[in-house]
Amino acid sequence: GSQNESAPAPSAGGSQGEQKEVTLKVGATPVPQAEILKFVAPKLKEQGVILEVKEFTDYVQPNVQVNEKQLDANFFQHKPYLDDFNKGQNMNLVEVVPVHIEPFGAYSKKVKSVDELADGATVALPNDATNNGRALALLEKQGLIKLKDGAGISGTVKDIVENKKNLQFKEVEAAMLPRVLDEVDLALINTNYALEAKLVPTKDALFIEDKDSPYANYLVARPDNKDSEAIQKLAKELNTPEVKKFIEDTYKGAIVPAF
Amino acid sequence: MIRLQNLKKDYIVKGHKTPALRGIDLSIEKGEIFGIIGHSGAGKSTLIRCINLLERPTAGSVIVDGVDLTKLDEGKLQEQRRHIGMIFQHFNLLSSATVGENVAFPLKLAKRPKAEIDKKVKEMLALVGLEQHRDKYPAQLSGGQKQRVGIARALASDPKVLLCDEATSALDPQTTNSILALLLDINRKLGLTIVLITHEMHVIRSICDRVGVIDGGHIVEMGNVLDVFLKPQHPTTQEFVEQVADSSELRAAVAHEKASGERTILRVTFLGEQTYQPILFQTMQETGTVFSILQGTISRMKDTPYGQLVIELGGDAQQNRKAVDTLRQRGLEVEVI
Amino acid sequence: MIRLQNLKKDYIVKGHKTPALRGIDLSIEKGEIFGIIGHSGAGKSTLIRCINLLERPTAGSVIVDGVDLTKLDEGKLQEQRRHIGMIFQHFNLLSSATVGENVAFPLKLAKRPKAEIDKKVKEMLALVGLEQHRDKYPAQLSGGQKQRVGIARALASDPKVLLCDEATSALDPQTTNSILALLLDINRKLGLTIVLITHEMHVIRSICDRVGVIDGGHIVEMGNVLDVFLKPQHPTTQEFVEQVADSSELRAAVAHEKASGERTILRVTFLGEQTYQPILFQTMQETGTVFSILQGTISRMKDTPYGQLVIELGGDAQQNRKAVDTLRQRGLEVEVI
Amino acid sequence: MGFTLKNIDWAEIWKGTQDTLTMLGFSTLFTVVIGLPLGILLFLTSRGQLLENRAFYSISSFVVNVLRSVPFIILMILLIPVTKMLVGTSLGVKGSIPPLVIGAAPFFARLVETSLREVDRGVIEAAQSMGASNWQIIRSVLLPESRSGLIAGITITTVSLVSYTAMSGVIGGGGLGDLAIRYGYQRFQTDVMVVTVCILLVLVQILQMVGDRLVIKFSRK
Amino acid sequence: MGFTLKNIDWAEIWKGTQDTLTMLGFSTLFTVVIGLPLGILLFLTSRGQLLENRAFYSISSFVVNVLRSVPFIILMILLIPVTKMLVGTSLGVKGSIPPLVIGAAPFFARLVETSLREVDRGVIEAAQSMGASNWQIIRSVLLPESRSGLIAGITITTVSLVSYTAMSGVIGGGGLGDLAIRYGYQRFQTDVMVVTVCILLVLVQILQMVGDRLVIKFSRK
Ligand SMILES: Nc1ncnc2c1ncn2[C@@H]1O[C@H](COP(=O)(O)OP(=O)(O)OP(=O)(O)O)[C@@H](O)[C@H]1O
Ligand SMILES: Nc1ncnc2c1ncn2[C@@H]1O[C@H](COP(=O)(O)OP(=O)(O)OP(=O)(O)O)[C@@H](O)[C@H]1O
Ligand SMILES: [Mg+2]
Ligand SMILES: [Mg+2]
Repeated sequence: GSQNESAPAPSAGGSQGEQKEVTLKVGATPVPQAEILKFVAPKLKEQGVILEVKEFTDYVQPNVQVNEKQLDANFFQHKPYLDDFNKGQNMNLVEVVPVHIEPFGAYSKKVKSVDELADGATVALPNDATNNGRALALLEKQGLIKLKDGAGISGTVKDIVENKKNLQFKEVEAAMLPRVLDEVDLALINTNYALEAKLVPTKDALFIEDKDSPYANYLVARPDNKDSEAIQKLAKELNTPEVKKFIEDTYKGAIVPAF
Repeated sequence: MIRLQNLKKDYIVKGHKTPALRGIDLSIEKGEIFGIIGHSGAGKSTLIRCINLLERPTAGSVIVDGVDLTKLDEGKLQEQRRHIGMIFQHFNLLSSATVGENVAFPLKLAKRPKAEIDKKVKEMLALVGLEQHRDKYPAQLSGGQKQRVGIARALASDPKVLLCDEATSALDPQTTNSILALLLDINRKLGLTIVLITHEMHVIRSICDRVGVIDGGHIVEMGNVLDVFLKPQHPTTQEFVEQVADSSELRAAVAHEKASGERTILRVTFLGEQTYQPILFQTMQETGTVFSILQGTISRMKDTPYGQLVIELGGDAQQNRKAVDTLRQRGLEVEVI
Repeated sequence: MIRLQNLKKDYIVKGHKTPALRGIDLSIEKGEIFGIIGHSGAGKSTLIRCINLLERPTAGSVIVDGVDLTKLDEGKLQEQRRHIGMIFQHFNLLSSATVGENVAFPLKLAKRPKAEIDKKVKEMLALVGLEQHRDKYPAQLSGGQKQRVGIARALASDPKVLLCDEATSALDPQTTNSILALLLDINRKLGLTIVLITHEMHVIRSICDRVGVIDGGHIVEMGNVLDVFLKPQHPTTQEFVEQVADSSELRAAVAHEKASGERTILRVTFLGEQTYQPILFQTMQETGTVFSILQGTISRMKDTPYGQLVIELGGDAQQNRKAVDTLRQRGLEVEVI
Repeated sequence: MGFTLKNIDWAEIWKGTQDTLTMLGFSTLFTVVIGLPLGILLFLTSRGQLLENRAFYSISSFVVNVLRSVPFIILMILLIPVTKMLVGTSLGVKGSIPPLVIGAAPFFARLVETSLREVDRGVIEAAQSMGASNWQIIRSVLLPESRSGLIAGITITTVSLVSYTAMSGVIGGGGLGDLAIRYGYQRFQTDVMVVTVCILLVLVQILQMVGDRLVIKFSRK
Repeated sequence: MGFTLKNIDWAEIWKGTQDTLTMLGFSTLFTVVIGLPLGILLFLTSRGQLLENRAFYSISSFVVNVLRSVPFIILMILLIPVTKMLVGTSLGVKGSIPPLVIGAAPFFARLVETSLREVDRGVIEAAQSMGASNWQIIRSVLLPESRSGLIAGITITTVSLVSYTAMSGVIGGGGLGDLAIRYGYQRFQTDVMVVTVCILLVLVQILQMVGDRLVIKFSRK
């Protein structure tokens, strides 16, 4: 968090009311990011910041558009993804504040524990770049597979160097995972989707990322506007106790605040 | 074989009922060749299309071979239609099939064995003189060739009834005659019943037994070809028949002779044996009358010789009267114009 | 007006060149009505379609009104075509346009003012007798009505040259005659040049000045209608002409008379003024010969009366010979069969 | 578990409907405006036709194929610069129209080509014989004669566009399809899915009915 | 920055190509198998046709419209039970074929309907006058006479399927389009995008060329 730094913007007095309203365009994935943003929107409005939430179901466009100034900020990614993206695209988007963590979990309707996984069991993974590597990393952590050194966040099935149980991987769209849970032996599901599908991460997951996961979701902006008054107001509002309570109440532990 | 009872057909044009047939009663015997004539738009095609129910009549019944087609269900109607061949005014060939395949089409529909189909197709194509065009597609044929394919197709399935809608209108006289000879032949050998629309009087003359005249959706005259041709009653029929006798020419011929003063012009009609006898000459000779022929034809109607001459008599009034009387006594029909 | 030089057209059928025209040389004067006859598939349509280059000839040149069309670029060709009307064997009407719109079509293409178009359309529809069908679509017309729309459309744009491909083949005799009269009228008043394909001899007879006979892609005979009709040289022409004279009938008539023993049969041809004179009668009377007419026609060819009678003489050998001689002396053409 | 409409935000549904209609209206309009001439050109330059031109046909056919074979989402991304140039933004309803048009126009062009091929050659020849210019043949023969086929083609294209608009969610296009995906698919709110799909269905039914009526009305065969 | 092929895993590309071809082959096959009869029924039961049947037409037209208006991704979800029943899984290449077919068949059916409407009534009447059964009319008249239009329709549908297969990535369908989206688009491996799109393009060009050839070959007008 960097809530106390203030931008040297001339018009940015402490006073409210008379000043001109600013509109912030923020790209976000629907759950929980957009919902969190919508939760803080009324308070920002009081401070003269109109929050315009653009929902995306895609993980590339929000970054591209922030970079091209079509958006002012976005809120959908964790730092490893951002770093990777910046590197790959020669961009230098910057994280502003972390908001929450969506712990990634493994679910099954066929087995009760990892040990029961049979040889050649099918495992469903999300197929998007953000989550694919993360799911594999979680599997590696459980000792189910071994990945090439340095595979990191952008690891793919191709980077698997050891697969003792001879797991068969099915890569599908993230939101599809709960829907095909019946058909596979194990599915690694983003918490937001698990929630939507009425799975209870804390109870149903065979294993789940722990709280110190590096995958906290950040509000992301450009270097030239990260310190602007409006962005800072947003950043500040995202890390209030009210938000913490909102997250805890709404998502019942499946999503945890990262501040 | 075919009986139409109070047949009516209305078309809907822009929401208005426009009648095309206004109550047709017609009965055609087995083995008969029935001709239909009438002006363009009189309702001929509509009538013939009602016979195999391609056009559902608005009212009335269509009885073919003892069966009322309007009362049949789909399947039975199809069964009946297999025995009714049709030659269309606009050919209606399958554009995606070759000439050979078009002719084979009704046979394939009737599920005849392949060998039989091949044989029949060959035979039919030979009859209409298209052996060499067997593998062409309709788009590569001339108008007359298309029409001949349509004829071959209609005959291929050995129908009991043949409906011809202007079947020879795109053909040159020789081809027409050979097709007519073919039809007559089949009619005689196999008792094929033929209903034939045409506007060519000589087609009617050559092969029809009876003829019906349609005008404005009514049959205005019907009878043996000879009777209708020689004693047309209805104005439309008279027009048609006169056209053959070329009344306009007559008028010109008459006008031409005007100069020569006092004149008697007769239309003399011969029929059957008389036609070839020197009755006219002898009569004139006996009565001492000079005559010249202004216009006319000596020809035959199907099997009957007939003749119609317009002659001008050159004698004095009395001679002329005598000549007319003598001609009449000798059984000729004479009309003084 | 139209000059075709060594015109050739090959079609490609299944990869093989099949010639349809094999070198046509033809020259048609301005204001002339030129008829084309020939068997089905002879190449008539192909020839006429080459005149306005709807069919690009494989070789040869097409000169219309002094301009070699084969050498023109797209735009110039379009310009020229506006002066060449065409009536198609298969009508080729716009199915999406009403009768009125079809007739207006060439005028719209020529960008004539709306009022003029309306007037012209009304006039043309009246001429072909379709006033009442102005708002129907082609699919709602009878065959003959469609053809009349095609005629009205071709004439609407006041062309200098009119190409007719079987323009009256779907029409009844009265309608045909009125159309022919119309064509003749325009031809006389405005000097319209007409090229006319037909298989109806009486069309040729009624309005053509000259006629060409096509057979197998060649012009095998060409000349004044009278000459060609009365003295056909090529077998195909003879067939056509005989067909008019109905040789089959003649054969029947001759066979019929066989019984009567010794006989002389003549074909006598009259032409012009002679036709209406009582030459035949007088000669027979003078020579004391009895005669009967077996078959024949007295009629007119465009403006010239003509006649051809097949007669049987009933005198003795000497009388008959005398009669033949006398007829010949009096200028008739006599052929002993 | 009864089916309730608890998740439905009618204001949002209404907004989505408006967005869908806007996208549909404009993209159909421009698809026809671009696809029709393209289809005519494809037809005219193809083998045996009026303006036969092997080279031109190959090139335009290639371009059409490029646009048709690229997955729509990729097309949308690739077109971002073009889109920005054309409508000023690559986002939202506005930004989704150019990719929709560019995706659908080539498709419609193929339908046009197919329809025109059904026009009777004889009628074209008749117009040629009257000295019609190519432009006149297009306007007064090809288009009217294939009218019912063209209308059927427009109907087919518009209905396809309805399901395409759903994909515009990727660039925040919005609309009903996007709502269905975002709520129905991603948030498992079955009620939103059902409602949006029903509205889409009604829309499509109306389009189809109007299309069918016009086809029959203009059918002269 | 030169363009290199450093990210290309040719084995994967080859696998993607095979997957695409498999999906395309089967889905085209079944699309035709289902869409053709459906299109014929739509045509026959529509107004003024052989089997005119207002009720049947309305219902089948409605079903076709339902399937066409639902966004493809939602269709895929809704169809999961059906897909599992049909092919045993709703995942991968196999699982993507049913939704592809069910998405494309109604579309193809509309194209078929449009093509059949162009068949000359006179020829149908000729067959009727010879006592052809409806089935015979379909097989021996409607299909052969509209052959070139149908082939054009199959070409259009197949090419559309190519871009649809890309969407099957959602259920792990794989194939080139999915590679293009996952690697080319999401992971910014431009080389993968270029290569996959090029292969798609070649594929589409071949399809189109074969289609065009057949259309001309079977065109008898
Ligand atoms: N497009 C074509 N492709 C191949 N052959 C053709 C084509 N058009 C015509 N033919 C052939 O060329 C010959 C001449 O045809 P054309 O249409 O000129 O005949 P026509 O004299 O007009 O006959 P009809 O009196 O029957 O109309 C015919 O044998 C015909 O089969
Ligand atoms: N489908 C239709 N819809 C409306 N009117 C029609 C239809 N078919 C024919 N008619 C009209 O019905 C009348 C009779 O047409 P029909 O085709 O029976 O004439 P026809 O005697 O065969 O003439 P032709 O000798 O010119 O072929 C015509 O006036 C025609 O315009
Ligand atoms: Mg008729
Ligand atoms: Mg011809």
